Amino acid sequence: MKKTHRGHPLWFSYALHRASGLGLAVFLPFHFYILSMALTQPERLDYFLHFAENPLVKVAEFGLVFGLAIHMFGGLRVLAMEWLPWSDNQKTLAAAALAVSFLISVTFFLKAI
Amino acid sequence: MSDSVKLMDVAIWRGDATGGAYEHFEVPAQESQTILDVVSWIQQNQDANLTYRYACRVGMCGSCAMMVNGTPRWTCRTHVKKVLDGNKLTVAPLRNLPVIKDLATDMDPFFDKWVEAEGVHHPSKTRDDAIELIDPKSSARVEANTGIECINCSICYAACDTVAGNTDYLGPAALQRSWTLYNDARDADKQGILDAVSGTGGCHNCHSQGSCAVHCPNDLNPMKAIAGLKRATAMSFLKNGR
Amino acid sequence: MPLKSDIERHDTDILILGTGGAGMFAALHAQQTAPKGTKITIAVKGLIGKCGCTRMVQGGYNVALGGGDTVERHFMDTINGGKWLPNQDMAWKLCEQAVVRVRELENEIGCFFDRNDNGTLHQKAFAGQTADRTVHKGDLTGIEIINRLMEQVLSRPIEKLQEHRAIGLIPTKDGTALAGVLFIDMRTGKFRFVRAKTVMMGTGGGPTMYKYHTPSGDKTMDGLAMALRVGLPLRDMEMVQFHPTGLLAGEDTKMTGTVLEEGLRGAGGQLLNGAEQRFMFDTDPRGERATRDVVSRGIYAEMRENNTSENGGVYISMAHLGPDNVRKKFSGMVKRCADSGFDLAGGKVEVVPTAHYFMGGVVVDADTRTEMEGLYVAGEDAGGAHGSNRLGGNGVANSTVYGGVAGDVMGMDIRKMGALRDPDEMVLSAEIERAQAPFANKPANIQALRHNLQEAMWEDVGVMRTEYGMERGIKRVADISDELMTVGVDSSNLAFNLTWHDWLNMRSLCDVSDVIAKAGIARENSRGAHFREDFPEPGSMESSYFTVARKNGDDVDVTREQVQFTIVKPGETVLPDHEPETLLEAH
Amino acid sequence: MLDIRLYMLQRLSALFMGPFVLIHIAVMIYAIQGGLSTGEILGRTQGSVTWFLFYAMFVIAVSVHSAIGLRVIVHEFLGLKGFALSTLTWTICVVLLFMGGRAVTAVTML
Ligand SMILES: Cc1cc2nc3c(=O)[nH]c(=O)nc-3n(C[C@H](O)[C@H](O)[C@H](O)COP(=O)(O)OP(=O)(O)OC[C@H]3O[C@@H](n4cnc5c(N)ncnc54)[C@H](O)[C@@H]3O)c2cc1C
Ligand code: HEM
Ligand code: SF4
Ligand code: F3S
Ligand code: FES
Repeated sequence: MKKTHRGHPLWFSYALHRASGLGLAVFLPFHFYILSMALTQPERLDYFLHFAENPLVKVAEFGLVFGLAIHMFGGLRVLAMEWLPWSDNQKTLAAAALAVSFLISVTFFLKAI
Repeated sequence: MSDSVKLMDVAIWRGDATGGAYEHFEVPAQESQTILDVVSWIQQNQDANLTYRYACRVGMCGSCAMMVNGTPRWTCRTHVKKVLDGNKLTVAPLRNLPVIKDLATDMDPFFDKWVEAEGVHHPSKTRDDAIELIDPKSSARVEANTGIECINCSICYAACDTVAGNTDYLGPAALQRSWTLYNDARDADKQGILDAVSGTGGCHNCHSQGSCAVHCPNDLNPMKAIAGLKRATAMSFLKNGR
Repeated sequence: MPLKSDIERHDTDILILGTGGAGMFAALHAQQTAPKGTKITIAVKGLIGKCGCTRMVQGGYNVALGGGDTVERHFMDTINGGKWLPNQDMAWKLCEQAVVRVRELENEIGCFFDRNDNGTLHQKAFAGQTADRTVHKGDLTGIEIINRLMEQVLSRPIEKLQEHRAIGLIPTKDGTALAGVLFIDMRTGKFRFVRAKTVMMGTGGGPTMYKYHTPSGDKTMDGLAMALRVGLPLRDMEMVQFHPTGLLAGEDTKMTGTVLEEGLRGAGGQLLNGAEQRFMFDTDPRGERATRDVVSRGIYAEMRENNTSENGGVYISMAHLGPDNVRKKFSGMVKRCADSGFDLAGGKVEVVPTAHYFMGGVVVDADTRTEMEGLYVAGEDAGGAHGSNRLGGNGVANSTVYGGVAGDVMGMDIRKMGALRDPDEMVLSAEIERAQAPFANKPANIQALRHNLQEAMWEDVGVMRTEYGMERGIKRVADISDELMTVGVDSSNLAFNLTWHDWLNMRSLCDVSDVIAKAGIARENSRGAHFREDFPEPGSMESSYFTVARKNGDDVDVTREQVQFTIVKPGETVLPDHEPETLLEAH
Repeated sequence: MLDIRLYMLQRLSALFMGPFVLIHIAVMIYAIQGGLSTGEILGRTQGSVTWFLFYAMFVIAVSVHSAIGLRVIVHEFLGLKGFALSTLTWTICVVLLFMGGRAVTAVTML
C-alpha cells in the first residue's frame, strides 16, 4: 500500500473507533427489533435465538463483542485524554485498549463455542 | 559516488483550481539535495512555468510545504534521500487547501481560521507598562511554551482528515495557538478564547487522529493542545454553562 | 506598447510594502495614529509574515533594559560597532525607542521572550556589545516576533495584497512627490497600480547577489533598485555584512549559505582548514570568538590559499565539546544540519562566509522621511542607523523601531495631505515596459546568469576588496546585466510565473550590484564590513565620511559626505565618567 | 459539526454508558457460560424494575450517543450540514429511542 499521512497507530485507533461506533450504531436497531419480538412474536425470537447457535453467527457475535469492547475502551482512552491530565503514552494506551478488548471478546468466543 | 549521473523520476502535480494532473520529469540526483531543490531545478531547467512557493529555505517561514510521496512535508528541510521511493518522487500541492497553481496553495483559509480561533494576543497591558514578571517554570508557562514554535506551515492542517471532511473545523494549528494563549498569564480574554473554540468548527470536532503531531516538522503536539482545550471548555461548560 | 487597459487601478490612503518587522509595525502604528476611516493597505511579495528576514532572526533583539545597561551604552556600542559612520540621530532613536518597542512587543503584540528564573527578561551579549542586552526567544526569536505581528495584522481591517510584487515607485509629473506604486499581482500576472497618499517601503534590502547568502529567497534588492530609479540618494552602499559561518553543502542546494548560528563559535566551536588545522589565532587573539568581519576575513584568507574543505570552505567542529552536550545546547542547529545530511554534534560541517545583511539603503531622516514627499523608508531598506557594521541584534530592533516610527509619522502626515496624487503616466508605462522587456526575447536560462552574477560579486566585490577587483566586478556585472536584456521569458502564461520573477529579481540585483561596487571604490579605507586590501587602514575617525550614490542619467554617481557627529565626537563618549568600558565579565 | 453542547452530551452519555456496557458484556458472558436459555434470561429480567431502569437508561444514553456520533460521520463523509443534518440527528435519536423503548418493554415488562 502507498504510504500516506495516515499510517500510524493513533490514526489506526481513530479508524477502529469510528468503524466500531458505526458498526454498533447500525447493528443497534436490529438488536432492538429482535428483542422487541419478545413482545410481538415470541416464536420468531426463539427462532432467531436458535439461529444464533450457528457457528457462523458465533463468529459474528465475536465481532460484535469485540466491536463493543474496543469502542468502549478506545472511547474511554479518548475521554481520559481529554479530561484527565495529559499523558504522553497515548500509543501504549491505545494498544492496551485493543489488547483488553481482544481478550474479552476471545473469552466470550471461547465460552460461546 | 558513481560517475554517471543518476536520474530520478519526479512526478509533479500541475494544474490550478479547476483541476490538473501529474507530469513527469527526470531530475539528476545530487549528494546534497532537498525536495525544494528538485522542484526549483525543474523550474529553472526544464519547465519555466512551474509554480511553487518558498522563502526562508531553512524551515522557519513555513511556506514551502507540499505533499511528498503522499505525506505533507516542509520541502526545504526534507532531504531527497529521506523520502526517495526507489527512484521515484511524487510532489503535489498541500492537501486541504485550495490550489492557486501547481504546487502553490491559497493559505488564506488556514489563516482565517487562525484569527477565528482568537489566535491573537489580547493585551492586558500597554507599552507604557513594565514587562510582566513570569516564572518560566510555572506550569502554565511551560504548557504555553510547548506550542510556541509553530511556523504555521499548515502541514498538520494537511495531515488531518477531520479538516478534510469538515470545512468549518478550525484545525490543529489554530487551536494550538488558542491553547497557547489560554495558558499565557498575560492574556486578558481567556473566556473569549474558550468561546471561540466552542462553536461548530471548534476543538470538539477533533477525533484525536494524531496525524498533526506525527507530521509536524517541529515536533509540536497540537493533539495535546486540543485535548487541553477540550478539558478547559468542558470545565467551563460544567461551571458556567458555556 | 503597453496596454493601459491591462492594468488595474486601485486607491488607498496608506500603502505599506513588505511584511517584515518594518512593514507590520508600520501598518499597526498607522492604524493607531491615522484618523478614523483611513484606508491602510499592506502589499507583499510573498504571504503576510511568511517571507522576509525578520522571521529568520535567530539570536535576538538588542535593548537596554537596566541592570546597569543604559540607552547611552547601547548607543555607544552601536556607534563604535558602526565605526563612527552611523547617522547618530538615527542610532540614538534606535536605542531609545527599542525600549518602548520591546515593551510593546511583549505587552501589546503578545511576544513572549525568554525569562530568567526571577521572571525578568533574559538577556545575553552578541559580539561587539558591552552588556548582556539581547532579548530572545530561544534561537528562533524572529518566528515569535513575526508570528505575533502577523496575527495582529491579520485580525485587523487592513487591506491585504499578498503576492504582490512592487516593481516601480511612480512619482507625480513634476517628480517631487510619490503618486503610488506599480505592482505585479503575481498570482494572475497582471499589473496593478495603487495610488496612496503615503507609502512606506520596507522591502528589506537583501544582499542575495553573492554566491553565499543568508536572506530569504524573496529578497532581491527590489526596493533599493526602485529607489535608485526614481532618483533617490542611497548611502553606505558598499557595506555588506558577511556572517562567517554559512552552511556549505555544494552548489546544487539552497541550503548552502544559510546561517549556522554565532553561538557555535561563542561556545567554543573550532574552525579548521582543509588540513584540519585551526587558523583563526593567526589573525586575531580572540580566535574563533572574534567579531563577524574578522572571522569572515580569516576564513576568506584561508580559502584564497586553497586550504579548503571538499567544497571549498572550511570546517566548523564542535565534537570536542562532547556530541551529546552539543546536541542538547544547539538542538535546532544540529537538527537542521542533520536534515541536510551533516552531523554537527559529532562530525565536522563545512562552512563559508555568507552575505547576511545590508547596511546601505535609502537616505532618510530619523522620522523615516525621504527626499520625496509621500515616501517613507524603514528597516533594512533604510541606510544610516548602523554605519559600516550592524551589531547582531540591532537589525530587528531597527526594523521594528523604525517601522513603528514610519507608521506614526504617516498617520500624522496624512492629515495634512489632500487628495491622492496623479502619477506621471510616462513613468508608469516606462516601468511596465521595463517589466515586459523579456517577453520580446527568446527564453534562456536565467539561473545561469544569476550564478555568474553571484560569482562575480563574491570574487570581486566580496569579503576583501581592491580597486582593481571592483573595477573588474563592475565590468562583469555590466556584461551580465547586458546579457540579461537579451534573455527572454515565455509569456504564454504569466500567472504565478516564477521565471518572470527570477528575471525581475536579476534586474534589481544587477542594478544594485553595480552601485555596491561603485560605492566600494569610492570608499578608500577599511571600516567595519568594508575591507580594502589596498587601503587596509580605517582612516581618521574625525574626518569620517559616508558614500552617497545617486542615479545620473544611465549612470550612477557616488559622492562622499561628511558624517555629522550630532551627539558624540570620536574619542568621546556619552557614558558618565565612572562607567566601566564593559559590563561583561571577561571570558 | 460538534459544538460544546453536543460534545458534552456525547461524552457524558458515553461516560454514563461505560458501566452499562461492562455489565452488559458480563451478563452475556455469564449467560453463555451458565448456558442460560432465552427463556431463563427473560424470566429473570421480565417484571424486574431494576432491569427496566437499567435498560431504559441504557437506551436513552445510547440513542443520544449514537445519534450524535452518526451525525458527525454523516457530516464528514457525506457533507450533509445545517437543517438537514440536525433533522437527521433528531430522527436517528427518536427512532432509536422508540425501537429501544419497545425492546426494553419486551424484555422487562411482560
Ligand atoms: C538568517 C538571519 C538571521 C538574522 N538574525 C538576526 C538577529 O539575530 N538579530 C537581529 O537583530 N537581526 C537579525 N537578522 C537581520 C534582520 O532579520 C533584519 O535586519 C530585519 O529583519 C529586517 O527587517 P525588514 O522589515 O526591514 O525586512 P524583512 O523582514 O526582510 O522584510 C522584507 C519584506 O519585504 C518584502 N518584499 C521584498 N521585495 C518586495 C517587493 N518588490 N514588493 C513587495 N514586497 C517586497 C519581503 O517579501 C518581506 O516581506 C537576521 C537576518 C537573517 C537573514
Ligand atoms: C461505554 C460505551 C461507549 C463509550 C465510552 C463511547 C465513547 C465514544 C466517544 C468518546 C466517541 C467520540 C469519538 C471521537 O469523536 O473521536 C464516540 C463516538 C461514537 N460512538 Fe461511542 N461510546 C460508547 C458506546 C457506544 C455505543 C454502544 C454505540 C452504538 C451503538 C456508539 C456509537 C458511536 C458512534 C457512531 C460514534 C461516532 C464515531 C466517530 O465520530 O468516529 N458508542 N463514542
Ligand atoms: S503545528 Fe507544526 S505542522 Fe502545524 S502549522 Fe505549526 S509547525 Fe506546522
Ligand atoms: S490530526 Fe486532526 S483530528 Fe485532531 S488530533 Fe490532529 S487535529
Ligand atoms: S522555505 Fe521556509 S520553511 Fe521551507
